[in-house]
Amino acid sequence: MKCTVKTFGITRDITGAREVELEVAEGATVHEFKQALFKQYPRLASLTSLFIAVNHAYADDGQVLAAGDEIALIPPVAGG
Amino acid sequence: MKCTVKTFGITRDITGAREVELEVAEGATVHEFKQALFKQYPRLASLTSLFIAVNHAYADDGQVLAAGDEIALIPPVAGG
Amino acid sequence: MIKITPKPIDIQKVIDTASSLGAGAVNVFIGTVRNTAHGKNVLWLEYEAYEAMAVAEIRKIIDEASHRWPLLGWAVSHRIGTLKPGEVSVAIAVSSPHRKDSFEACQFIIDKLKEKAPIWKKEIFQDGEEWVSAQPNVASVYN
Amino acid sequence: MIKITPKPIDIQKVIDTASSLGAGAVNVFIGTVRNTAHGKNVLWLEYEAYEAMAVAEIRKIIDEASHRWPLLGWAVSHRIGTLKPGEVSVAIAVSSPHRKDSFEACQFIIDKLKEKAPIWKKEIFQDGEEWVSAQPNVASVYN
Repeated sequence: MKCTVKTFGITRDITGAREVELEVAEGATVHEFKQALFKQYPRLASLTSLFIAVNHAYADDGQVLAAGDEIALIPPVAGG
Repeated sequence: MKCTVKTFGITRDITGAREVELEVAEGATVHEFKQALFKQYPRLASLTSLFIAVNHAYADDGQVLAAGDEIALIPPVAGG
Repeated sequence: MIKITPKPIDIQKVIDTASSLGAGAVNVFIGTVRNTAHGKNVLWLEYEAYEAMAVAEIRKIIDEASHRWPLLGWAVSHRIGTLKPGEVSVAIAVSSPHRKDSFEACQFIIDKLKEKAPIWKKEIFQDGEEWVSAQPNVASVYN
Repeated sequence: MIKITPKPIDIQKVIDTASSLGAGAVNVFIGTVRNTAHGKNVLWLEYEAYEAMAVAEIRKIIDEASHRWPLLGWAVSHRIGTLKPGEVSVAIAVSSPHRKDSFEACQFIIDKLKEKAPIWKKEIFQDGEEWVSAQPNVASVYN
């Protein structure tokens, strides 16, 4: 399935876009999603950390993605 | 010597005045001052605490009073 | 800035006075009049201060806080006179490069101010009034 | 009130929103832009947020704080966009009956917000720029 992925902070600079598209298998986990992501954008693997948000919440590696999920890349946060 | 003593809070209610006069010996200590004070105003002895301020600072019982010192009664404080 | 004032406290001014371009953090403590005490409705409070000594004691507290934490700015304003529930009785602001210091220093200052500053308050209830903390085991002195 | 806004933060409004007639204490944390980082002058910062998720994460933090401390009111406002040194990036206010709880809860909220809220900042220096904390052992990425 095709995921539309929001990017923020340094992940937007690395990918060069506010949203990128990534092809993963139906029923892929967040872990599998990240593997596909790092293959497409190797520089993302060099970040201090990279979390995946699904529907506005932090997702565990084991969470299964569904079509229509709002997916976002969360590089190290620095609010405040 | 005659001391002029400022009163605050409940000590003003007890003494009934913003300033009271108290006669103590030349070279009297704060401890001796308090004894004379309690004799003149016994209800002051019932307070939770009573500190004496001399020239805008808390005074120890052993501090010697001098003519012209600014003396004040400091009942339990409750600022903030 | 150390201020004892009968006028309403301008909190933004307290904050601005404490702020600094080198600071990443400002912590502000605001004391407000509660509408109840000892389970009774508070109509209003009367605050009074021994002003010259209060300023001197607060200055000592600030000096001690400045030695213990890397403060870049600070301000303390304490109101006196008649205050209704909800009104601000005290505002303290401190700034520091990092936030932990600002929290610790601000808490130290209000704790010490309450312990040392010669300021008093009388609670006025429907059925009486009481100088707060003045007498042991007396719920309301002037009932 | 949880607000992510490109406009200057109205601190008095944050405080008023958090205040309560039953509260004796309001603690306020204000984050401000420092004029230096890594020993270099900061020209300005660019803040950005994943807004819907930031609001959701801050709400979880407030819920947890409300369970741990007896809060009577609270407000969080975080600014995004371009901020110069001295400007306010975040303001958090909480009120509680007694002061210790207000300090602890406010510190908890800012600590967790910095850990969890999806908000990023880029420091702009004379000679480069850097997304804060994004990469290990990289002093400035885009020199």
